[in-house]
Amino acid sequence: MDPVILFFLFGFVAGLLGSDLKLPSTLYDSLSIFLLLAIGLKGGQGLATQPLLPLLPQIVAVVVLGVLLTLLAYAGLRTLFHFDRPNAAAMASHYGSVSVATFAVAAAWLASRGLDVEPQLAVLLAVMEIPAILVGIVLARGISRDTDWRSLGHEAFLGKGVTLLLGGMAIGWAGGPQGLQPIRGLYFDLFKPVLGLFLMEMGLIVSRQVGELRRRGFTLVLFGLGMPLVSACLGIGTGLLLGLSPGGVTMLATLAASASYIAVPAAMRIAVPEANPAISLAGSLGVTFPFNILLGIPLYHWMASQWMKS
Amino acid sequence: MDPVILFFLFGFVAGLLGSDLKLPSTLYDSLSIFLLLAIGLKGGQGLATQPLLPLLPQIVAVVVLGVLLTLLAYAGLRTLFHFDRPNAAAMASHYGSVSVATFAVAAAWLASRGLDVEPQLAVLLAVMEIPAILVGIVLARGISRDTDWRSLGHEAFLGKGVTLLLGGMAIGWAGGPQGLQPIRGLYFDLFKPVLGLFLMEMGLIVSRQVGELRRRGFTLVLFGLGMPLVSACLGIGTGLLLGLSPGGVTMLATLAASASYIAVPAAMRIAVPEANPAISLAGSLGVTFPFNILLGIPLYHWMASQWMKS
Amino acid sequence: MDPVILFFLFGFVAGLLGSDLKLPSTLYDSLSIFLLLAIGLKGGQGLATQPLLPLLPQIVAVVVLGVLLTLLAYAGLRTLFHFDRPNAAAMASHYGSVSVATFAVAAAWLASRGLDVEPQLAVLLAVMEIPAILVGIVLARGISRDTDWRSLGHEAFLGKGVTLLLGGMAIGWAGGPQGLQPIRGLYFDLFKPVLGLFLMEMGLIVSRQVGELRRRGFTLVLFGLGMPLVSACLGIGTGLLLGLSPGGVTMLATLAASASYIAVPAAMRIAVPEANPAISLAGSLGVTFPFNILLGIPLYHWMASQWMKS
Amino acid sequence: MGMHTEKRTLLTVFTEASIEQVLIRDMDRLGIRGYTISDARGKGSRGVRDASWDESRNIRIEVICDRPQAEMLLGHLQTRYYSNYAMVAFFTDVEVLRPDKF
Amino acid sequence: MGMHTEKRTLLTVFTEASIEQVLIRDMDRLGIRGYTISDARGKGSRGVRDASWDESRNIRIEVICDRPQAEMLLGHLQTRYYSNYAMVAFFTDVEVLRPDKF
Amino acid sequence: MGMHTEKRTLLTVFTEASIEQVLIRDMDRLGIRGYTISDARGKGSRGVRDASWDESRNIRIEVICDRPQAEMLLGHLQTRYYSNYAMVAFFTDVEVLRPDKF
Ligand SMILES: Nc1ncnc2c1ncn2[C@@H]1O[C@H](COP(=O)(O)O)[C@@H](O)[C@H]1O
Ligand SMILES: Nc1ncnc2c1ncn2[C@@H]1O[C@H](COP(=O)(O)O)[C@@H](O)[C@H]1O
Ligand SMILES: Nc1ncnc2c1ncn2[C@@H]1O[C@H](COP(=O)(O)O)[C@@H](O)[C@H]1O
Ligand code: NA
Ligand code: NA
Ligand code: NA
Repeated sequence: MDPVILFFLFGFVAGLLGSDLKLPSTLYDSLSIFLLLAIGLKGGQGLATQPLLPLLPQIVAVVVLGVLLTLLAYAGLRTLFHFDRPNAAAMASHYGSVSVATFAVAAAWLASRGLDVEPQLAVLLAVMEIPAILVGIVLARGISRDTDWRSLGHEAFLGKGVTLLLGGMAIGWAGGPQGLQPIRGLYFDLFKPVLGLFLMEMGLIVSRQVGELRRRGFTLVLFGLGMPLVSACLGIGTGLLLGLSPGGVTMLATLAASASYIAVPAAMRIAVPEANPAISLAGSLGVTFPFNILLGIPLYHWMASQWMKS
Repeated sequence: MDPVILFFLFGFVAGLLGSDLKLPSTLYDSLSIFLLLAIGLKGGQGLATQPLLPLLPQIVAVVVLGVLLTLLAYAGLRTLFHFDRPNAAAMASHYGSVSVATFAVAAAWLASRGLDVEPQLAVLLAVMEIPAILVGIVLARGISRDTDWRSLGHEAFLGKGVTLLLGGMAIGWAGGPQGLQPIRGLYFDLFKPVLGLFLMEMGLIVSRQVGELRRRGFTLVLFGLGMPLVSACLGIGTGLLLGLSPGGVTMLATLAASASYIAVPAAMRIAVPEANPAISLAGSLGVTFPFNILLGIPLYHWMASQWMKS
Repeated sequence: MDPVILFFLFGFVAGLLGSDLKLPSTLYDSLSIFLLLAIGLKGGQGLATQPLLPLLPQIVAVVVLGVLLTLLAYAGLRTLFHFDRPNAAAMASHYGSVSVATFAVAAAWLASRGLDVEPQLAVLLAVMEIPAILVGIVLARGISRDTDWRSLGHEAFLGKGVTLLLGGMAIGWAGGPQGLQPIRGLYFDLFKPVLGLFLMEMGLIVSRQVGELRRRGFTLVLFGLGMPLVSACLGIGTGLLLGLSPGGVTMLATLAASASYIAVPAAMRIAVPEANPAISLAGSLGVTFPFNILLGIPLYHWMASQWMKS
Repeated sequence: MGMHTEKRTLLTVFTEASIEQVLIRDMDRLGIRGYTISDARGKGSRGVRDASWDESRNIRIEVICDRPQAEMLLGHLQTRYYSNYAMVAFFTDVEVLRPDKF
Repeated sequence: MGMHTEKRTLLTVFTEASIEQVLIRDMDRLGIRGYTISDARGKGSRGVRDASWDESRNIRIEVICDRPQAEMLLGHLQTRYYSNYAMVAFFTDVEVLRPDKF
Repeated sequence: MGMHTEKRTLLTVFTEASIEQVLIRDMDRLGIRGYTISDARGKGSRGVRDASWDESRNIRIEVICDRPQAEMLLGHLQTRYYSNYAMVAFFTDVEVLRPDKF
């Protein structure tokens, strides 16, 4: 098993056993800044060696995908799981968006199998963070007058995550593979061990979701496992439509299947206050995130390969 | 002189001169998390290549050693140094336990001399943190009804230090030398420079003990130098009995001679509130730690070699 | 363009756009500790291979240079820009002192062009932090009785920056190139990527100066661009007088042209409370720092080459 | 006889860190001239908030002003935030030296 | 006439960070329904505690409740912790809006 | 009847972190026996101080003592620091248990 997954499991078990282990919150913040920058840099340096124009249709495609996933999740939560409107909207928003940690694990998984991923997947990662937030808000409250669109737009486009991804990409693109040479030692070579440390803390955080899960268990587990499977299929479909490589299709499936646990919760807490944040987090962090990194990624890769063969 | 020792001396001198230098406490915490994980990983990857059963008698032996050292220190403090019961118990507990920073310096010292250490020494390090705490509490208050054993057991077994050591070891063991390859760049290659930074802060902390030392000087210095010498002899004896390599014997002697300054103070502050924490820390940090890393380690190695020859 | 400059520009633009991006303040502190130590280590290891005596006249020369620059800046601010006495003194003190980040960027710039810099420039960097502070205080309040010289001396000589530079140098000098081998991986090889992260935060901080700049604009911009040009000439002159190499002359010019934004503001806030800190920071951070790292360094190098040829 | 001071009201609010920016904007809009914010953790009717990660961080907001303004601000918080966010607020009587500032 | 508020007591405790978990357990056991904790440093009869490392960190604990409960909690702290730990505690009168919460 | 407590004054100061050491030295010199300090951010007449870097960090200082000493300390702060530093200070009445400590 990949050592970064072992770090996750270790954090999870330590959390369940009630260990005092705890990363300083500043360290966690710093690690996530590093990972976002590194992903951006890697994507950007790849983009530097190819024309940018073909990116446009891909961006449009994943925006549509993000909107679709959010609507689908909302419909499912309302009709099959009888969620009330605000909670369904908030939860749907999480599943329509993406998880950077899941992206990072998939990148490590694909790399260790020698599977290339198109550099623009990092762009698509950044793009896919956003539409679900806006759709989620509209679902929760309709298009009302007193929605503070300015601050929501700010939250969506200038949030820390998107800024760092895009900034890293800009630096990587401007520097190119040659220019980044002197900084590879940190941002590329140490990516995996840093990801391990980050996942250890993720394991601790996930372990804290178990209580909530026990309370609402069945519903959340069912949705948290079912939704990513549906999303992955749509992701694979989109990837094939865009003519991505096997690695690229797997990655897009993983992105579609992943659920946000940083940007979206922060935005929903402000925009849809009536939604209980504990529910969406228990789903996205407590079920979907571990499922994706432990079983989902290999599964999506297998599904992608099957489809590509046929 | 090893550069990590130079970092320690620099921090110590800067502290004595009253410099404003101060590591952010979060950085200090982060560095110690890193060191504990790295020590665990290294030990675990070593264990992956050998059978685990022979470990059992070694674990039993060091538990006995830890109990013995605590009792010995207690007896000495009560009879020779006329400490009162709580302070003697608390102090004894520090000296019966171990110091991770001292272990790290010894590991660096032995490695730079090409001396191998059995990987299980990292296991023994984790094991030896615990018995002294429990013995110290019993010494302080007998086995009374209102001791909160649950929270003490928690403190002892699920404290941050032990969790990280054992977790790192589990990851290292599950991954093996091959699996850890992609994360070596951080946890193995950068161990020494990170240890340097950590020791710089240790130097600053040690310099703050000087005031307390001046107040109680003689007693603390005498005990802080004498006890590790006694402990090292018992450590060497145990090491020979267990048939360890020269590096392993030196390391076990160093462990025995080292005194805790993280896990034990935290546990004693809660379990033996009447003990003055300033006294034990001045001894373990102000005298024993610098003695061990500057002179003790080479001395114990020399003693071990002499004994092994004869 | 050097990737570290790209990091700076990214931070600056993100700040201007009002992004939520923000480095945890502990991370910023940690990065600056790392950079100061690394600069010191590098300088110190260089000094280990040469006699120390010739350093003395160089130290005296840069002390004189620092005093001169402060007086010159003060005279200019009083007569040409009509600053009141405390503000002129505080501002002059910033420009008579030096900026470590600018030094680091210049070091990276020169290294990537294969230009050697004498190791003692790190010593001169530490030395030049100090005289401007003392001169600034005397300019602001004359030599009065109630100046708390003790705490100012402390601030100047035992401040975090100077301590780390000198400490790093001592370690580097004692260890020598050979002894530092095991810690190169962090302090030397990762210097540039860490500098990038640091400059990203600098960009964010600089972007916050824009408001103040807009308010007092013209004056500050004029002085913030003019003063470094004058200082660089004096720096080049001093460098030639001391017989430094082309790299060394460029570096000394850069040091002279750079303005402090850490040590001096802290000292001035206490010693010259009537001065408005926003003004000096807007000048040194908002104008001079970006000018130096974007245009100044290449310009000073070109000027130095011209002069050395003639 | 002592210093001349005047009475003001200190409004203290314990709430979720996630709405810090929103509350700052509200206070600016409501004409609050000064406030102080610090980090906290705690427990209340909405469970334990132990600051172990972003979602469970608390803040403490303190505003010194005259009583009517304090009541106005608290009224606003009550209508907008009390039902959906972890939030506790209370008044304390304090004495200030430069009453024109508050 | 203003808002309708009720009087409660705020108990503030400055003490060593090392016993945070112990005190939380005590408060839970004593039926305290809410508290807020933040980090601090300081000086008192037990010397300077400058938060430079774990052993010298302080915390501030704040509990709003009715007077009898505040006195009960302080009484407990006094018997259990006053003699062996750096600890200072005091009461302040405060006004709350939702008295049933405290 | 309740616990026996005595009245004291709590002086709270919000000010710039850059003068923490200076103020500590002042308090020591003025015979203040105890104080507590914590980190803060805020806004006041000198603008927003958001703790985003050293220059914009605030602190909160709290001192419990008798009224005359509190007024003496505040008087000192007023003459020395009020005009040049971001600073706000106020008194609160508090009740303490061990009056000899303060
Ligand atoms: N009785 C109390 N005393 C002090 N702080 C409280 C109290 N109740 C709640 N808090 C704080 O206010 C936050 C929100 O409270 P609640 O809305 O009751 O969950 C908690 O996380 C605590 O930090
Ligand atoms: N007079 C005081 N005013 C404010 N805080 C105090 C005072 N005395 C003590 N403290 C705080 O309470 C802690 C413990 O006090 P002590 O038990 O007196 O050492 C100190 O570290 C300070 O943080
Ligand atoms: N009305 C107020 N209520 C609470 N805190 C305030 C108030 N005014 C100012 N402050 C705090 O005191 C600091 C200095 O205030 P000032 O000197 O007015 O800039 C600010 O940065 C705030 O942290
Ligand atoms: Na998704
Ligand atoms: Na020991
Ligand atoms: Na200069």
